[in-house]
Amino acid sequence: MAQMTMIQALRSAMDVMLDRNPEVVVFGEDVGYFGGVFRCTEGLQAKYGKTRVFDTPISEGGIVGVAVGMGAYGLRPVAEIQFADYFYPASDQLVSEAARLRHRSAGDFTCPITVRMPCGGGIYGGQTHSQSPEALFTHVCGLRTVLPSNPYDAKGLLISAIENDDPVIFLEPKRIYNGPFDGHHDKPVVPWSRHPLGEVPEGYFTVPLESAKIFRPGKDVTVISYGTMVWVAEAAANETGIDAEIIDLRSLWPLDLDAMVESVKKTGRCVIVHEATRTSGFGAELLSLVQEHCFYDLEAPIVRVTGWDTPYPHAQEWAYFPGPERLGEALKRAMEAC
Amino acid sequence: MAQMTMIQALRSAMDVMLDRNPEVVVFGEDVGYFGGVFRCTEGLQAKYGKTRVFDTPISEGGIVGVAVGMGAYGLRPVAEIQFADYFYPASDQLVSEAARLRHRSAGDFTCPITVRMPCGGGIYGGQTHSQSPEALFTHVCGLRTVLPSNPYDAKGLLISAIENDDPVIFLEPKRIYNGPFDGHHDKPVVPWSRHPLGEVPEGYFTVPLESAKIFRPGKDVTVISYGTMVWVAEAAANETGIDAEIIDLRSLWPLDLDAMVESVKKTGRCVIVHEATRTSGFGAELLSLVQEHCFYDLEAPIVRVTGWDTPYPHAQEWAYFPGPERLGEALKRAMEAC
Amino acid sequence: MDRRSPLRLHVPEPTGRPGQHTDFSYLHLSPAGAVRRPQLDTSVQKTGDLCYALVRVLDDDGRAKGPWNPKLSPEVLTVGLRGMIRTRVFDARMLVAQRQKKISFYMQSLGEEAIGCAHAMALDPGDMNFPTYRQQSLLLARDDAPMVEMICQLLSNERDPLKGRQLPVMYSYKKLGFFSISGNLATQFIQAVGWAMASAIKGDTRIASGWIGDGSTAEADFHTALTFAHVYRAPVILNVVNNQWAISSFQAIAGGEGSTFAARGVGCGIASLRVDGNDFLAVYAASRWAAERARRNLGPTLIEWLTYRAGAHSTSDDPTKYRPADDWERFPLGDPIARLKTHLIAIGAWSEAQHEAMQKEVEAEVIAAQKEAERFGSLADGHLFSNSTMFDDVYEDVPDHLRRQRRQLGV
Amino acid sequence: MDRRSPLRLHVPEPTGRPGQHTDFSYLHLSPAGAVRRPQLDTSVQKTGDLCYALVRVLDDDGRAKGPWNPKLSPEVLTVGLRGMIRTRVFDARMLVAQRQKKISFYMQSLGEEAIGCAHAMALDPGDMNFPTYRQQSLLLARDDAPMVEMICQLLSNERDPLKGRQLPVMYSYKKLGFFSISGNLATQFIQAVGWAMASAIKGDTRIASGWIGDGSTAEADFHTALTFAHVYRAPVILNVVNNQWAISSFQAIAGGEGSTFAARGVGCGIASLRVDGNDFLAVYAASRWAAERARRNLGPTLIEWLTYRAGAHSTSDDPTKYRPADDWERFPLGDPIARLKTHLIAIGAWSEAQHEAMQKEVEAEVIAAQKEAERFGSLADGHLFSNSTMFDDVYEDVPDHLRRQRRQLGV
Ligand SMILES: Cc1ncc(C[n+]2csc(CCOP(=O)(O)OP(=O)(O)O)c2C)c(N)n1
Ligand SMILES: Cc1ncc(C[n+]2csc(CCOP(=O)(O)OP(=O)(O)O)c2C)c(N)n1
Ligand SMILES: [Mg+2]
Ligand SMILES: [Mg+2]
Repeated sequence: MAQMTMIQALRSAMDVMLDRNPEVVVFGEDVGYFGGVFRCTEGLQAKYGKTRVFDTPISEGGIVGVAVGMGAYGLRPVAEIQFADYFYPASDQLVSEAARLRHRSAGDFTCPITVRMPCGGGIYGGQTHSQSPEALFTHVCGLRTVLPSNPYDAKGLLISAIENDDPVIFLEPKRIYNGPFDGHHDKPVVPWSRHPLGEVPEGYFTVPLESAKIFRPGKDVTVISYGTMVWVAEAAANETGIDAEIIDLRSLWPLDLDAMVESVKKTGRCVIVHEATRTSGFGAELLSLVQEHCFYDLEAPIVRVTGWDTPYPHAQEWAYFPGPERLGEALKRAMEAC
Repeated sequence: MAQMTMIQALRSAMDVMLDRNPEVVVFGEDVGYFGGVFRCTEGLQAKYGKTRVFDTPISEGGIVGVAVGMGAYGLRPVAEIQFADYFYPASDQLVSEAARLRHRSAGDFTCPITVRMPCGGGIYGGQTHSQSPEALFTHVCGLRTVLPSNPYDAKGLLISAIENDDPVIFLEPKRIYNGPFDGHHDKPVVPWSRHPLGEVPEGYFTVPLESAKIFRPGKDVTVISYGTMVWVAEAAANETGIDAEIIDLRSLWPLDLDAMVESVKKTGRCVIVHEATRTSGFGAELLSLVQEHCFYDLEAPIVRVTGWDTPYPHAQEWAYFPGPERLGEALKRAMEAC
Repeated sequence: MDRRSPLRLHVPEPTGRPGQHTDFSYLHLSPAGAVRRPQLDTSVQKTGDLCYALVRVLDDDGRAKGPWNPKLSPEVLTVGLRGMIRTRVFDARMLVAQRQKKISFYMQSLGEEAIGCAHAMALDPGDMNFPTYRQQSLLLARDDAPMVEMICQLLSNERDPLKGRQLPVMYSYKKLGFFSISGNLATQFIQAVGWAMASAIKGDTRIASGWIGDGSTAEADFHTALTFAHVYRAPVILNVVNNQWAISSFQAIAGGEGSTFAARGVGCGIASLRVDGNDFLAVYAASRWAAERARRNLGPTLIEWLTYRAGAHSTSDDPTKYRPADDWERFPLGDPIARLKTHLIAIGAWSEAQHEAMQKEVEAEVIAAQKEAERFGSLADGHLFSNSTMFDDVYEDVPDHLRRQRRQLGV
Repeated sequence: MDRRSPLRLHVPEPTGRPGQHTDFSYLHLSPAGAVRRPQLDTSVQKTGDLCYALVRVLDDDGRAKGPWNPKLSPEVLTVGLRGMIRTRVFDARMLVAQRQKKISFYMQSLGEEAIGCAHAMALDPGDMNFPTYRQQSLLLARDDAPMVEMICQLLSNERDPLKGRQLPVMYSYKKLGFFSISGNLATQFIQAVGWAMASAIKGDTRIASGWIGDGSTAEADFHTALTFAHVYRAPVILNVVNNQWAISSFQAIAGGEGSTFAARGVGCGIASLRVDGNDFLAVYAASRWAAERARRNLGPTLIEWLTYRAGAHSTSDDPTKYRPADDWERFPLGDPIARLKTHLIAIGAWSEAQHEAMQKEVEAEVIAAQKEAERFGSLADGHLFSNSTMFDDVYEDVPDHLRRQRRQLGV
């Protein structure tokens, strides 16, 4: 078993798939010669050649558009959008095309594409390098949305995504590319090289889609989250002493409803956490599902902890980021209510 | 007071504003000479000239992009997207630009634009002429989203939208352009000319944004909805005999939270209805708000009635559309539970 | 003129509106046979003149002229003629069916039949078209045109290969090289480039052909397609069907004023032609030239096909509201079927009688197909695919949440 | 070549990579003074040659030549020189401040100073630029350059006019004709067209000037800007700064191979120039020509400015990873400051001593401004705008839900 950062794990997943499957191609802005602004594809062009790993024009719409055409041909494109904040020019191709192609053609054509994009804040990126647009994807039927929280899952999920015959949006929380981040921005971060979830097999393995993981078992309250926020939730649980059961969704949609429902039925309390803006965020869907499936088990109102409904600020980053303090207060609120 | 269809009411709003305010301009695909595929702008070019009401190239991104530039100059553009299903090429300009301009420039530039788009199904339009993408807009901070259910509100709200200094997404449920539709697609529709809400003043008046309307008072259960669905909800209430209080939100975001909360606190039950696909639909946010603000008043789980998580079908339209039967069952479910 | 005089917004207008005659001199035509045919490996900048000229083969008397004459045998030409007639007859009957409310919506291609027919004949099996809603001729030109199935799609009935999901005319025929049509304009244009790139990545020999209307060139995907096709020298033909109108807006509103759509291609570094789209021989020759370039790794070709949308935009449209009713009769490039017929007669390979017989034969063929298709019902009479199929194909398998929803619908 | 031989994907490469010398012959330069200057009302198709040539005024010896010589007085030229030096000194000091972690991020414009400086001088008060993040010279060329405020923005401190909301360099100065910079590429290009259309609608006399990089021309908004500008003959200048590189990708990946970005304009029906962007006189003359065209209702002009991004893309970038380190020294268009200085000396209007004095003076000016700005703190030392301001300006007023959230944050 090797020790990998999330970047190395993602690169390894693409490496494995480029090697195993001649239909896999990898492309995006700065992805080829240079290896990506986050270096996730470093070395892959040298290894697999310019026609399998290459740079594209700066056109997210074009990147996803050619991916759809390549998918219809029979390739398995893995496209990178440099930052999730820049996916908007591709939204027509994602929503009207990638997500609908199989259905509208009654299976005549399919779209087995994977679109990777770094998301989330915590790097002083300001409003155009910090967004978490997952809710927009989860509203689009036909898309799968995946978001890992650690190197092991990142590799296993990315391989599953590439092998999946549906279009998959693969969001990568860039704040934890190099190590888990618990929200204490004033403390040093433990690198993945010293973390058990940085242990990643070098070869092929998968983590199945639609399967959540009990990130931390507990009995007091269920915390439903994903990505960077599971680490923040863990810190909040430890710091408040509240025995929270933290669910790492991993696949946002379609999701593992049973894991959520089972846990809430057990704890009777639920806190939902994400970094994205609150209104119509994915937390609203999660809250709705819990309400619909666990109404009679709930001992307290479900609480959402989220980013504010403002653009992600540059300077006031930590006032925006839902850190362990805000989360800890929410846990206490969920425990006090009855 | 004149009797107007929703189309006439919308046209009248633009007419009034073109007349009152020299900064108002109206444009979009087929909007100028022809007057729009739904004829909402018929006659306006002849009246106000080609530089105030004009046709544009088929480029939704360009339409919203020039609107943002015009807004920055000081005009009040009213742009039409021919069908809401076609807004995706404009999403970067709407999300990254229109919604953020005031905030990112700290008020140096503003974006007082109104973007009209017909939405919703019920006209056998298939998957690309039937969509209700309101949830996507409500997730974007900085945008206002408005959706009227009748000619009177349509005119009053559109005037408010044009006068508002924020970017407003103005969704028009095309199924009720010519008359209210209660979901009984096999029965003839009453035209607006024979309906009290088709009575619309000819001149200037406004319906304020962020104000919901009690569409039908009741005491058994609160139905929260908007657009076509308030008519379906009314039919369901009448047909089941359940005394539902129907709230017509009118402004989706920012919204009139008090109206919702007050009603649910009174009835203790809540059904949320929209035509859009279910997952991460705006209903999820509404449900979350009610849960957060009325948890201890709820006597039964909040129920969502929505379109399915599939593309809007052409032939199986009425199996997709959440009609009075499906809604009636939901009302019963909400009443039975305890 | 004072440099401080007030600015003005220019809003282009067509040269004809209802009650007037359109002045077609804006088209800038070249005489038949007059435009040169460059080498396949021509430098792109050298096609600069071609994008303002007009490649034509057939003259007004039906004679084939000049370097673009593809010299097709009368047999091949007759096949092409049949394809065009089949397209026209099919359209006419489906329009009637729509008026009879058997089908919910229709879009005809009247006047544009040569483009798809000759292009389909110039491609090879395995090549893939990425069409718009007005290229039914790509299918109907074929001997194996799946006419019954196509009509089932139009009827949205229980044999609709698209299971009632799509509006009429939004066909999908992978095996016939016809990509699934999207209701969202222009999206297929960049997908065609992606498909062609994939073919090149795999060292395949198949090429792609993308289609777009004049109006839709304003969309982003037109630009991304040109950019990606140029950068990667993708083996793709980029077809712009300039039928002068979008819905109610004239091609000048899409940017055609004082320029051409072929010029867009040259501007992006792509060899480009402007071709008489109502001239079967010119369409065949130009399509072949572009296909050969693609197959020899010489890169993409953009072709602007000059034609006229003779009918309404769709059955929801009334063109008399925004343009002269007699435009098509006065359109200088004429009727593609009449022109090929005149040519065949001029070379002694065809007669009025044969033409009439073919017309009758095709009419019988279409009527028979329609009859067969109508056996399986229609949207109007409720013989549809079952409601439960709505939940299929959203994903490869039906996920839990869709199973739950299907159950809730009770199907 | 067999037409059935396998297809290949072409992936363009730069002519130099680390360890090599870039072969700059791909640039296709014209000698100074050699390119004609058309009438302002030239027909667009007639600028076809200009979009492959290169407008230059200054020759290698610093002499001004040919029809594009704007014949500016030495006084005006000295103002331009000062603007360029101010931009360069400002950049250099801010880069140091970034390395000292006083500011979080920076983007320099080294090598590109002539473009914004000369362009700003060619515009009139009231005109509006829609810049990218690399046009600080548009501001710094001005006598009234708001340098202290700009540095406060960079420091994200409590006097940052953007209240800490934006990354450094994303200035907004309506009163100085400088539109709010977006982090999303290309969006401003179509907005510039919209602003210009608005000015024309109102019968105003002010024009707009839009800015975009070579790499970003691949984005949709480049195309929509060209289309709308052409259709409505908008009074706008469309500037493409071709500095040869996006981040790590060469201009050929954006479609520059075998073509030019100026050619895109002609293809869309827009009069277009390709101009030496490191030649202050050429930049001034071409900007003036385009501005005059716009003001006289003659429509938009696209200008491709040929230059070289001499520094890193941003402080997050390391260009030695993907291109030769000595490219800028070898770049055939040289250094814009050195070239204007040589010219001024050649015409006897300047001396080494004067130059050195100006350099020192400007350095003192920037140091003083920085000192003043640093009094108000920085992101690093936490002297920020208060957290509560985060909730302002999302809407005109603060709606209920944001009041609730602000309360929840406890501010
Ligand atoms: C993205 C998008 N915007 C608008 C429409 C509505 N629409 C359908 S066809 C059409 C006109 C297209 O004109 P053109 O491209 O010239 O094609 P033609 O119909 O002439 O073949 C329009 C505006 C659409 N389908 N998709
Ligand atoms: C929509 C979008 N996609 C990608 C990026 C990331 N990005 C920022 S700058 C840049 C390169 C732009 O190159 P160019 O347009 O040539 O401008 P230059 O930096 O050379 O001035 C990229 C890819 C972005 N900011 N926005
Ligand atoms: Mg057309
Ligand atoms: Mg560049």
